[in-house]
Amino acid sequence: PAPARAQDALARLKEQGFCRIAIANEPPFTAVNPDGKVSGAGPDVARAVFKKLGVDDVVASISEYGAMIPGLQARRFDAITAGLFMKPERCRAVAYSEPILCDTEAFAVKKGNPDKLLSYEDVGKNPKARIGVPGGGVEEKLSLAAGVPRDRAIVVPDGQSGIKMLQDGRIDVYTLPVLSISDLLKKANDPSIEMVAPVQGAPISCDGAAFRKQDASLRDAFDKVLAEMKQSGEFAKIVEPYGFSAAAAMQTSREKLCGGPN
Amino acid sequence: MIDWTGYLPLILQGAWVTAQLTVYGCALAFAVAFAAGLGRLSRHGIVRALASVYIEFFRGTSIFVQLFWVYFVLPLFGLTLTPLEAGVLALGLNVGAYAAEVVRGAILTVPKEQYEACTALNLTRRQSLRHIVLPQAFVVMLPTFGNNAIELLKGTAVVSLISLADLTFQAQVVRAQTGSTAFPFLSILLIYFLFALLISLATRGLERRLARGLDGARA
Amino acid sequence: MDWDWSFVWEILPALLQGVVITIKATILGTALALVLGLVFALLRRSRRRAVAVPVASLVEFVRGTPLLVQLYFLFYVLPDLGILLPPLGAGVIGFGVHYATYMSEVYRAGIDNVARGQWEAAKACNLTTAQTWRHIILPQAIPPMIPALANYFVAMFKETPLLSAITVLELMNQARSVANFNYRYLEPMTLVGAFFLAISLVSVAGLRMLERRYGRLN
Amino acid sequence: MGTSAKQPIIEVDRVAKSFGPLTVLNDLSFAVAPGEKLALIGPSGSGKTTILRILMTLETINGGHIRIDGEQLFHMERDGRLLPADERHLHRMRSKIGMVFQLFNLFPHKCVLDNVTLAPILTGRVPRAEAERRAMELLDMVGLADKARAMPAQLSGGQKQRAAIARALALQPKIMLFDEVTSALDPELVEEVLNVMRRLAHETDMTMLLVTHEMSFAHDFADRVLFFDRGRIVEEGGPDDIFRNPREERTQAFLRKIIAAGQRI
Amino acid sequence: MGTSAKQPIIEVDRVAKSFGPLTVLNDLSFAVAPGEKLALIGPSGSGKTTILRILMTLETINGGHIRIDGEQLFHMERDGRLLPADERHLHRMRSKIGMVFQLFNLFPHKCVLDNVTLAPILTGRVPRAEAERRAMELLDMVGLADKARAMPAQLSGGQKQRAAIARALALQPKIMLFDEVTSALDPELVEEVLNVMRRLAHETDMTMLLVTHEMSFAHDFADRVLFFDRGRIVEEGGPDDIFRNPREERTQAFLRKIIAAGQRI
Ligand SMILES: Nc1ncnc2c1ncn2[C@@H]1O[C@H](COP(=O)(O)OP(=O)(O)OP(=O)(O)O)[C@@H](O)[C@H]1O
Ligand SMILES: Nc1ncnc2c1ncn2[C@@H]1O[C@H](COP(=O)(O)OP(=O)(O)OP(=O)(O)O)[C@@H](O)[C@H]1O
Ligand SMILES: [Mg+2]
Ligand SMILES: [Mg+2]
Repeated sequence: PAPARAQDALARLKEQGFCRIAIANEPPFTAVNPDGKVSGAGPDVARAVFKKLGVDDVVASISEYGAMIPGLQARRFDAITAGLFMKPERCRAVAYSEPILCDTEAFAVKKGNPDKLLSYEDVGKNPKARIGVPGGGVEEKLSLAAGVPRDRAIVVPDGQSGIKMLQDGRIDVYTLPVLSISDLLKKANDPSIEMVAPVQGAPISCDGAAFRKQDASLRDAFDKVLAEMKQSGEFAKIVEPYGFSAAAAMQTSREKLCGGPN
Repeated sequence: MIDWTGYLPLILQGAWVTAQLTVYGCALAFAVAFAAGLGRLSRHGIVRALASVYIEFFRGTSIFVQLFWVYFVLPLFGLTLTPLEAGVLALGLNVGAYAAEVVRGAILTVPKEQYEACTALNLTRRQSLRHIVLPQAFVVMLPTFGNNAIELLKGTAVVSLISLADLTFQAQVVRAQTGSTAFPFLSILLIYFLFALLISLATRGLERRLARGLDGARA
Repeated sequence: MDWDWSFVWEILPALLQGVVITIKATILGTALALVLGLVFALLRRSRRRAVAVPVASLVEFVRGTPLLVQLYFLFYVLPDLGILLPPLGAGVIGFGVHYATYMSEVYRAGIDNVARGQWEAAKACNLTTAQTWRHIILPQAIPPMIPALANYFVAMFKETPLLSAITVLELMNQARSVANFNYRYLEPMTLVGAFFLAISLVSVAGLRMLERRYGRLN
Repeated sequence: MGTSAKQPIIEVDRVAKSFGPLTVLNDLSFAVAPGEKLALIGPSGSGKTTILRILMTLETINGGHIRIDGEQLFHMERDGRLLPADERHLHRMRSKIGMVFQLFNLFPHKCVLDNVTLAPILTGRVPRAEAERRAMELLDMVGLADKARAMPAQLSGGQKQRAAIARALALQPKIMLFDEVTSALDPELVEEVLNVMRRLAHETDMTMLLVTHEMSFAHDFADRVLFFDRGRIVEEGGPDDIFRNPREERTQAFLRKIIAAGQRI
Repeated sequence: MGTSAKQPIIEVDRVAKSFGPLTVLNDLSFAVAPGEKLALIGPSGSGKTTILRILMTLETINGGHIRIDGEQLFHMERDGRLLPADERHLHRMRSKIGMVFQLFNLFPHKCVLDNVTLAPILTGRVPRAEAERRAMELLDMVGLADKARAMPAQLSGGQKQRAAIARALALQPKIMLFDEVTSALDPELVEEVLNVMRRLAHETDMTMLLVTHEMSFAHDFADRVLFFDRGRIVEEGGPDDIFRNPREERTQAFLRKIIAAGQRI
């Protein structure tokens, strides 16, 4: 039986005992362990917050960035905790929590950066440079906005594919947040590729947990617990082992990143 | 490089999900195929029309459109299915439409003379269908049903796109975690092929059993 | 969300580019499948088991595994073996080989459909094997195959969205890109759906016509 | 209407039948007395099969009336008005008639015994044991008792046709229709089927209608012969009249051709 | 080896043929003189069709030898050794033999004239105009001159079979094989085909082998009759001997059955 509309979203989650979250499988933001268990900084924070809210567990669906917001609206998940960076347009589509994971952009390039690609503009200006971007991710927008034409901004389904395509010479540069690129390069363990970080002119972006607009009350409850955890240092204990800076997240706010109240 | 054997259980979990999708999907497809296939041969215009619309729609649009529709659009009408349910529904209805044509075609291969013999023996329509037509048509359907089931099995890979943790999906996960590309893809290709082999062996075995009486030379 | 016509006009050029790629992939894939399918069918008929058996196994393997995974394989694994295909090239080869296995069955059925008596009559007329194929078997075998072959052409069309998985900017991928970029899914996805529906309605009519004209393989 | 002893069991009354533009039966009338053995002969395409198929309700008619046992076949009398027959009426009428086909039309997925018992069990609601007992009697009569468990594909043509005859008899119809029951058989196998038919003709009082191209058999079998041409009865009479002294030019020409082709009459 | 007037045109020498476990021909030997008209009769399954198909190289043999016109059919003599025949050898041997099938096997996508001219044009390298002139003569002979442009599907069975005969004759083979050429025809259409065959038999000096179940026709047609049973020749002789005074029990039984089934001999 479908829960009554008027019913509070949090009460509903408590009743079902878990919260359905969308993740991207992009370590260290989100990850799936060999045993199938979901981890990564985003889900770990969400799990801790929800536990304090009385929701015992999170159940994750892996999804492409572009499919997360439609999936949330289609009630496929209750929240997105995937490193989906806050952007004014996104803030109009979903209700974000306060910032959680902050990072800036990096490039993975061939050893020695033969094309001397340091910024998105460099890619746009070089007529032969092809850049791999996550479909629907911030990096795709940054590239297009910097003048990279559509047919040189190649949508790559996942990080592993991006590195593989770089190794195979299908693309000349692959861009993701710094921590993601460094994680990928560590796994690839390939001396022929290296990282350029941060990308010149790229903004520092932060994600938050994203909820449906109708579930603003759930978002508010989430924010309250998150603030307490930031205060107590518990937050830092979760994110810093993954390489994220807790201070960066605490220095900025949703209002700043969304360019207005959300 | 990380040792990928640790991820074998993940692949096997995916194989289990793929097996479930295939079995449930086939069950749904089978049921729908008989309903629609017989419906298309019905004496009642309305039943015929309904069956035709179903068949043409699901054969006409691709499995992607149907899957995305079931997964993203149905919830807007208040029906939220789990990814497994959505996958079974889309695959079952899609393959069912193709199999319905197999049912219809097989029934039409039963010669007119068999119906006439039924009339001459004063059997009712229902009795003729049940005792004479369907048993003969089923033997004709079986090999194609086997192919339909394999098509359905292959269709399950597309379900990975709606984030159901099937074989293909788990291969991607393993790839993301380990950086190995060849191992996960080769191993799932083999697993899919084993499943396909299993399906065709099963249909062939069943076929042989059913055809035994029909073929004098072998009996 | 409300339907926004100005947004439709804005994204139409991008979608049309996708349509061009989709059509190109389908036509190239079909051409490859038509040729390879005939090759498979003839090799499978070969009296030499050393030829027939491996070809038959290859065909069974390709038919038993998903096209999506085959595309991944061509795109991501082959480069390790030193074969780097461009995305569209990998797609065309994947589609061509996959559908060739279906089309080889059509060829086989079409050829078997010609009554055995025709081979015998040709022998009694003392025609050579080549003359028998050219004047007796193929002229009778090909017309009934046309609808079934056309059917696979249409099926391939409907499956082109798979190419997005290997970064080909076909229609579906284009639509997803513009949708992601603008956070508007309604218009692009509806247009894609309408396009595929239109294609399939036209093709159903076309297939009916072909079937009326050439009959159907049994 | 009841049945009386003198009433014909079959009355065909100005029946017309066409397939699209092709008129196959044209104002056809004849009657058959109970127990009579009737042979229908005539050139290919003259409508012999068609009239048998009509009597078995495998075809409908375009005009005229047919009465079986005094009752309308394709019509129902309700409140003094004639309505088209519904499925229930046809079902009841068919129980009086059995038919044996040129190509046997056995059910290939059932053994001989099941072929024979199927209809009695389903239609006549005879218990299986009883149905099988009666079926074995019939199979014995047609000389197939040892083939009861064989599948049709394992039988020769002549055996198949004898099984088909047993199957039709199992429903105990008043009227039996035979359409060229030997013409699909190898010449060597014809005799075993004709022997069964001769016994049937002489030992039972069933009404029988027989279409055949075997003139000598028609001669031995029939009480009366109808010669068909282009959907009409051109000539009728006792077998000796028709075969030895045909009156009509068309009948004479037909018999000449048949003899030229090597048949003995 | 050359041919001499007295040498048989066909020599079948201890030929064996089996299909899997089933032995169909068993040590079969016979010879045919040039110009001879031979009828092969016998019960169903006795191997009559099989030996014709072997002569036409539609089947291979498992043992024995066949010589046509003095030359080995399935073997080639090279440097005194016998090798299996290759396709070229078979091609050359086939040019001496024509066959007419029970089911006609006309090429359905070609008109009657093209059916007849196809082989001469392709095989005999006869110019089209010349091939068509000769084809028209043949069609005239079988009474089909007016159907030259008709497609096979538009013809009756008898017309189809006459067209098939014309097609086989167009290659001017020395030997013609006929396999039950009338048994797929309606009785009324049999005569037109038999008439053509009678003319062929009497007016040409081709060697002819005929398999038939029409005993009276075999009697009229043949110089000599072979009676087959279970892959062997049980009895042979002139038609009067075989049909009027069969010596063997098996032949007598076969003919009794045929007569009982209504055939005149
Ligand atoms: N279902 C049908 N549709 C169209 N025409 C038909 C159909 N059934 C029979 N006919 C035609 O009706 C005519 C009479 O056919 P019918 O089978 O009754 O002849 P018949 O006397 O039994 O001939 P035969 O001796 O060849 O069996 C033929 O011209 C036949 O082609
Ligand atoms: N291709 C084949 N495969 C297996 N068995 C065959 C094949 N062709 C013929 N036979 C068998 O060989 C035997 C002889 O057949 P054949 O056709 O020569 O007989 P026939 O004398 O022509 O009989 P009929 O008078 O019925 O035509 C039969 O038992 C038949 O079933
Ligand atoms: Mg008839
Ligand atoms: Mg034969």
